[in-house]
Amino acid sequence: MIYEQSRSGRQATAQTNFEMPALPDIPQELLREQPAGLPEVSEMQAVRHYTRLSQKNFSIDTHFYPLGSCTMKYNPRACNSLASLPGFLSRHPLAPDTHSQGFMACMHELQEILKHVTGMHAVSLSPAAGAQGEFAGVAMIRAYHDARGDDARTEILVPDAAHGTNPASAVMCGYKAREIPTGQDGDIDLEALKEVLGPQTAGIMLTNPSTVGVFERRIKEIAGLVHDAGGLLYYDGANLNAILGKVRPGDMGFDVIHMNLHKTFSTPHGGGGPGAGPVGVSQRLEPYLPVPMVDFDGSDYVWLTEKERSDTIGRLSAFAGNAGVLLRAYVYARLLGREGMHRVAEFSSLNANYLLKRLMEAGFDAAYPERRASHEFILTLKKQAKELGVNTMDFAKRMLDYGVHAPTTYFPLLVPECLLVEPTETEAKEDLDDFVEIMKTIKQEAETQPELVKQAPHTMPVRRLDDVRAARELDLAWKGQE
Amino acid sequence: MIYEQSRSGRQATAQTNFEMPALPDIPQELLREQPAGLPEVSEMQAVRHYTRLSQKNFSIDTHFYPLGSCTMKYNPRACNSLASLPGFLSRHPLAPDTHSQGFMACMHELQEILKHVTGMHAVSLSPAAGAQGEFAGVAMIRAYHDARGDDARTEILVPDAAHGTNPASAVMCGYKAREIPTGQDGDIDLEALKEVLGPQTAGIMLTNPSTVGVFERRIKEIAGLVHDAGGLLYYDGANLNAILGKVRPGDMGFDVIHMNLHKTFSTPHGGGGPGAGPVGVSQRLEPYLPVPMVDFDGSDYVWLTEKERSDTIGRLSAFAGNAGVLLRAYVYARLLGREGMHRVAEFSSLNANYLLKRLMEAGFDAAYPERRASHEFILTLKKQAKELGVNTMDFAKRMLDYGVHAPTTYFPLLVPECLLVEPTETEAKEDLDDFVEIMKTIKQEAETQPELVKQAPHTMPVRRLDDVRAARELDLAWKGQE
Amino acid sequence: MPFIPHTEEDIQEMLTAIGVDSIDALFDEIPDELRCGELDEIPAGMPEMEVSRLMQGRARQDGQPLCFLGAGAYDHHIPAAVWQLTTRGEFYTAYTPYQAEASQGTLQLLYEYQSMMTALTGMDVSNASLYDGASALAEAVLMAVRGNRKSKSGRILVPRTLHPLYRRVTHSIVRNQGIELVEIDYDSESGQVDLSSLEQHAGEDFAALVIPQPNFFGVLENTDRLTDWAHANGMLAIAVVNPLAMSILKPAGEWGESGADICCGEGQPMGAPLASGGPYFGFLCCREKLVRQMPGRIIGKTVDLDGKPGYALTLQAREQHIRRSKATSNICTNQGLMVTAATIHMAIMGGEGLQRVAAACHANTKKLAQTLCDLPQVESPFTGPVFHEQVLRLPLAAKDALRALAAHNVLGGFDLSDDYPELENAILVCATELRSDEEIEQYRSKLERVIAAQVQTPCQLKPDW
Amino acid sequence: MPFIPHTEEDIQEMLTAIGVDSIDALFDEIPDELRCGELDEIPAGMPEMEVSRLMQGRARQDGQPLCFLGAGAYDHHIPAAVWQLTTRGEFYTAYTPYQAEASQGTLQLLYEYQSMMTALTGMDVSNASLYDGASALAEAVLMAVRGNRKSKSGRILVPRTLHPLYRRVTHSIVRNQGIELVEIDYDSESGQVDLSSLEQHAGEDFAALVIPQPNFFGVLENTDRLTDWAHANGMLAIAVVNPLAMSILKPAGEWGESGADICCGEGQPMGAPLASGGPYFGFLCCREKLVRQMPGRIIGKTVDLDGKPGYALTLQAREQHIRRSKATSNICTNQGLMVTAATIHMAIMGGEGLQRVAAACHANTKKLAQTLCDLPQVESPFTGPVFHEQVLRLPLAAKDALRALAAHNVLGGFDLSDDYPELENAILVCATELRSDEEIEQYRSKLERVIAAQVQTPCQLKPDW
Ligand SMILES: Cc1ncc(COP(=O)(O)O)c(C=O)c1O
Ligand SMILES: Cc1ncc(COP(=O)(O)O)c(C=O)c1O
Repeated sequence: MIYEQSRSGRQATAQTNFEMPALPDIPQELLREQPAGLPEVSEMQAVRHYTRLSQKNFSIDTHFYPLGSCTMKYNPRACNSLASLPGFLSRHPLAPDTHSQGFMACMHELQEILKHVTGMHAVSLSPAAGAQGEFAGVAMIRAYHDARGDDARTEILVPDAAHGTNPASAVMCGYKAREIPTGQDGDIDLEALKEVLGPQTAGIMLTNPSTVGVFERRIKEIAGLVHDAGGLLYYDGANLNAILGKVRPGDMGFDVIHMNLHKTFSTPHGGGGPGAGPVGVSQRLEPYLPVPMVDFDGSDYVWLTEKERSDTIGRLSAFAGNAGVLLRAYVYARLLGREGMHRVAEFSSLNANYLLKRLMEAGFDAAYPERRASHEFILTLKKQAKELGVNTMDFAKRMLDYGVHAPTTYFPLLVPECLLVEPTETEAKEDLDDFVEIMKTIKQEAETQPELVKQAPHTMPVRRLDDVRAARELDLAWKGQE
Repeated sequence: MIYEQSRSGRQATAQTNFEMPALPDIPQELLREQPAGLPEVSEMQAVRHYTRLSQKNFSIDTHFYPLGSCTMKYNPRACNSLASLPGFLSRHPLAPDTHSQGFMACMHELQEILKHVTGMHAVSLSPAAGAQGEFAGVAMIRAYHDARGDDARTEILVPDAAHGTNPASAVMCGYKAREIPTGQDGDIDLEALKEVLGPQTAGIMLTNPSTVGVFERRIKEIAGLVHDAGGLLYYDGANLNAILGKVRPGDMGFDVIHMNLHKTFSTPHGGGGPGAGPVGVSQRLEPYLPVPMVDFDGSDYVWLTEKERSDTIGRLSAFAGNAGVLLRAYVYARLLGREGMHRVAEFSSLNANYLLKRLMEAGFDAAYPERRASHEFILTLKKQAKELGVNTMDFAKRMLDYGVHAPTTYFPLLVPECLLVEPTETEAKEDLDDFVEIMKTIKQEAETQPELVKQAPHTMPVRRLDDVRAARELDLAWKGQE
Repeated sequence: MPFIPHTEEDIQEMLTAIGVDSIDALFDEIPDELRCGELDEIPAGMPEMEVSRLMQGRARQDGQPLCFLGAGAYDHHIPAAVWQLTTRGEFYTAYTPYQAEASQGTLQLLYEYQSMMTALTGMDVSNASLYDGASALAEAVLMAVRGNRKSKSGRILVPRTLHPLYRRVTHSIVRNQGIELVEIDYDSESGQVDLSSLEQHAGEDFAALVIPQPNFFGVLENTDRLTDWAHANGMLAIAVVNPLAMSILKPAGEWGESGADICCGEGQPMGAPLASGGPYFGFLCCREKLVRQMPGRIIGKTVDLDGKPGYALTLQAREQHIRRSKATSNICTNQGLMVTAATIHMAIMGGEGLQRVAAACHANTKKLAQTLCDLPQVESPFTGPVFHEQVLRLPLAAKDALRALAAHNVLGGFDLSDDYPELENAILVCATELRSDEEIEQYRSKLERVIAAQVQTPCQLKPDW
Repeated sequence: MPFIPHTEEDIQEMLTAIGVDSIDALFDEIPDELRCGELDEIPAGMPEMEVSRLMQGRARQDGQPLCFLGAGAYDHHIPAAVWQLTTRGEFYTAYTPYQAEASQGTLQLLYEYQSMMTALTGMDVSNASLYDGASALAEAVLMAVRGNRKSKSGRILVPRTLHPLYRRVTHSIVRNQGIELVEIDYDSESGQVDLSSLEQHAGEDFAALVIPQPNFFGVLENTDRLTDWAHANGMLAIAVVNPLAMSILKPAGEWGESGADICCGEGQPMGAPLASGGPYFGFLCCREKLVRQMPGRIIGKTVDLDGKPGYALTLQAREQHIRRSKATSNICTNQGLMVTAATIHMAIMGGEGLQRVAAACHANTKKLAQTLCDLPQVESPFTGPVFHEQVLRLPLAAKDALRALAAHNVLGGFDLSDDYPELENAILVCATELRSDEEIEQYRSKLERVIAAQVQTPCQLKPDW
């Protein structure tokens, strides 16, 4: 803890080696009495502390990280350095257009690239992450219905396998979220869908390939059904990596899509963010896109704001969203180009299908053994849990000991004891082969020394943590030396 | 090993995603047949490999590193970022003066600062490290004698405690290095010195405080004796940290000095370099300074080269030395300013004397118990080695297990079983106290479980390495999978 | 193939293992008519060297004008150490810390962040970030509506002294849930919330009162009084604060008799570069009793099997991945890396260091305002004390003045005339600790010229320079 | 107190523990008359924010002219990953790896570097770096004098096609040991070593012949023939090569019948930015039989107590810290961090990647030379094949032309007239892979104007622009 190194009066004075001006004109009752209780450390102590702390993390730069639905692929270092050029870092968000053409050119071109690669009619870059993109998308669906006076639509449909943000975003927009079941084969249960569709249906939120890792084959039929019922189709783009340059959501019939640039466009996840969740729309939703957007008027790039776009659902952050993330995505898109984008889907699918095949050969059960994997797939360790008493969480924790970040566990909820595995296209075959060996080893350990696995991890900075205590005896901030 | 991840045909193609032009005009017999056998890896593999490799190092940013004579103090991060501004990184070394005034201003001011802080008459920045500074210094001594036709001087005197570079540099300049003994109290044996001084004496190389960690009290007397014999005095500035802003080598009577900017001016050591070893001289050696140097002609900064300075000992590197290191030192000097420089000596001495005192209380033997420590001090573990069979190397290796880099061991050679400890001014008292506790613990372990210490380290990426085998069965380059 | 490590041999072996002939066969479940073509509209890939050239040109193109513009994004010095550490791969390329044991670096850092934010704001708990300051306010509003059990109206009192963009964002986000923002005017003399407009709503049903400190005019509100008024009228008090200002001002947790209930704001001044407006981060703190209403990640300290301290995501039952449609918010990915930078920034600066910076900003802004007010017909319309921004009224249209200054490479401030037409030719200026005396003088002399040009030859107003 | 963590309380406790009253008392062994004063000539300290402003201004001041200048330092693309990794604290702030077990990161990396350099040069062994290319040649010369037991003369044959600065540096370093560099002329047609001048020394006692590839004129030498000639005459062959050129050219280890004996050069093209000339690094490789004559650090692979592979400094008996006055050199600190960058650079580029870059440099330089030679009276005096530099002769004084180009923000090349007056108005130009067609055209059009101005109004030659 940095606070444990704090000593009263210590300071990193290379930063503040100047006189403290007085504040004579601020009334005393508005001032604080004591400096805030921040740590008092030297610059070196801070550097040493956070350097060492960082070493306690798994990350793409240090470990294979096949976290399903998260697309943890290599984050090119050029994206970081080019988005961090002094000219970009020092640009004030409210700088006039005369001092913004370079930045705006990047944004406009990114809008165009995203439009083409998704097959949508228009794109706004402003949502700060996937969930905010979802919010924007559903809000646009609502604005569309409202504009037509079609205001009895109260429900958004979401598959039971959907990511939690989907129903939560629907609710943020004032809708009820209604679940529809997934069929045995991983596709949506079409009969169930037909039953719930009706005049109360505002739309449906789908991921395709779905979060169970397979391509929804009857997507055109679904689109027809929903549209016929007067609803719109929302595409959760978290899994775009699986189809980039191969199939376009616009061509599948979707009306609105968000993209997780921190997944498909490989901007870093930063230990929790920031991301970027641009939204693309079909023609009929275009008026409602969130502002600001960038337009090109033939000679200059110009901002489109509430003024120019009166039907917009509005503004979702004070300025233009996570600009630095968007710049990173833009650099990535230019590095890859169209050929590179095709290859993303190809090689992420190759890696996933290869890994699935090898794991099945090694005796693991696929949740959907008859299906092609997309860029990810689900294993179910039901058998192991039942026969050996070693569950998915145990497997996951043991993987850490072998230097691999665990895949996503217990999501989607409908598959018991599941592991959602997404190797991504940037991992080499050797790493996949190593992963198979590790899974085999853990399986063997589970058979012969189950306690070893159930007590895992053993080599991390901490052993398994007491989550119950964390929630029950809340300790959310340093309160001083105990 | 990066080579173990290599696969034929693999490439980090974001770098080389362009056509390979033909080379029709280069005769076949001058071309190579195969691409060089470098590793063939993806960019991510390289990033992951070198990130993980780095984590196997101790460093200032991660560990207390009290390596005596090396001044391992905090390397301010601002020095790195400001020396790496695009304008500095892209400047060609042969750019004309019209495109160099910003850089040259920094160099000129650094020359001035170094002049004032050492009390010398003039400074040249070009030597690339301490040893090259020594070479330059001794070469200037030689040039001085030669210019006066005083060419029978064949010897450079060096104390037996001197750093190895001192005698080696003397030899590089065509001199014989003659050792003079250190007295019981750590000062030079003055009688012995008198005996060896004579018409063959070209000069003497001293460090003050000396490498045994104490201030040579009779320096003025020594200077008088050497000068009277017609010799010159060389100051090895490796220990300048101890006296920065307190005493100046110029005032002590030295004719020439080199400074290790990678020590006293806190430029990083980079796992072995680069450093910078500027030289300062008294008036009589001024004509011989190595080129290039920067001068200010009243309106512009200009380079001084062989042309302007015909008596120079010449050029030591193709361009102007380690410019980027010099920029870092310049930034450091401006951050500290004169007050900051005074404090360097004060607090490095405070830390050293405190640590020495506490270790003596803990039962360790100082090599020079009657003397003040300078910024470093020597312990001798003679007693422990004899009584417990646990030697200095064992202590050093065991320290690694406790997360502290070992002090310098077995240097200087004249003190048996010695540890040369230099805490530097940037370490907090707590870290010194921790160090004392660690030393106590190891002492106790040595008494009760000596094997534990003799087998140390136990927690590093490797256990103790077989140095004999390394030298006997030379394996100096990857020869392919065994 | 940029970033794809597969050799021809690998590909063949993998296809054989899968049992297909070609990579294309892996897409055989996708109906043919859906397959897209070559995407010719997307440019061809470029090597890093060429993209670098392109981006360097773009970055240079925008110049680096002298910045006296604040309005929610501030030009502060960031210690060099901050981003050199933040971009270390282990922070930069990690995911959200779902596997706690393999993410103690991020988790401990976030716990430290929470500790620092509660220290700075005087609140009990902090979450681990939201998207930005404006959306954090929207979440605070939703939280207040859920948390104020006494209020049924879904109405919130929002002063016009709050940043206009924050008002718009909050409206965009909360309106679909039927929440209404009711505006209160400001006192045209002091530039603070107009207490009489406020008093008109006494006794009405509002879930919360929003209290900005400093307000959008840079003016300091009488936060004690506003907080107590809110509480007396059954409302929660939502503080929207500048975290740097908090280093010298009374923390929100100590406002009035019992302190604000929720405190949120824009984290940018803590280590985030201006960077075109993002990524920044929103912070959100509250009283312990409201913690279960909080949106976003929260990190708790706990122990491992050996009783050793460790850190983990906690209270996840508030979040969408557990509670789905009943979650406190839809937020998932937040702004972790910005929080990493902020934590390191705050650790290096310390409480007193931040005070020095805050005081320097204050002094510079005072100096700037005084210097400019020495020009003819430039005046400061408000009397309330300010932090580091100040409203000035000019003798020409704000738009024209700012455009002319920009042509001189000076960002002269924020044009208030769209949002506050009643203030006439008013701009909001800011001089952070980075602005030197010479730069302030540069602004003065350029503004002087702009004013002179305006007075003499009004036709030249449309700048053709 | 910048970078000093001591609190007042710490200081008092420490002084008490030591048993002195004041910090000043710690200097009581230093004679009073030696104590210096306040050092008023040194400027006062400045906060990081102000030093940043100062340095940003200085860096901007020098512009970023368009670079067609090589002459030993080349403007190459460096993958962004290289320096982001190299400046990680664990590499950047470590010392020389004296404690092997706590330095396996640096040690393994250096071993990898040695492996890559031997692969690139075709030599048996490599050290872990010297200061720069020029001083590496000086060390190679000293090594050859020690290593060539048959030669007693201490004389070295050095062609005039070798970089003039390298000749000067080598002279400065070796002359004090009585070593003599004897120059051989070049063939005025081909721009290569003049074989007849060489032949004049056949049978004489020289320790070594220095063979540059490419040579300073950018021209490729007939390295097979030169190497064989050296060996036939009892000399060692010292190759001085550009490591990027080595990626496409026959490696020094394969020159002639038995290969060069020592191969050295400037490592800058492998990941080091131009940066005003340093830090770069010198590399030095040799035949196994000469390894004990090598200066500098060498890393060896070995095993630990468990038989696990590990890396350590080896053959330290060559070095000053062990052998003192009998060491192979005085070098101690080398250029480790630059080697770190180079290793990562080479790993990312790969052998084929480097070939592409080298070939692109070659093609660009050919294009540049052809484009410029289309201008009236611009011609290329040498016929020998070049790598990525070429000599051009201009119709005006090289100095004037280059000064005029610089005023147009173009670094037009290296002025050869001081070192090779016989070449008259000659310059050495270079176009690396970074130079685009537009930039080449920019050079052409500016040179065209410079030439035209010269021809029409010779009085304008001294540029007042
Ligand atoms: C399927 C799916 N949808 C939506 C999201 C939400 O995206 P974000 O975390 O960027 O808000 C995610 C990622 O977490 C996801 O995996
Ligand atoms: C006392 C002393 N002199 C000289 C040197 C040589 O300096 P460098 O390593 O920079 O060549 C050193 C450092 O290694 C040293 O400690």
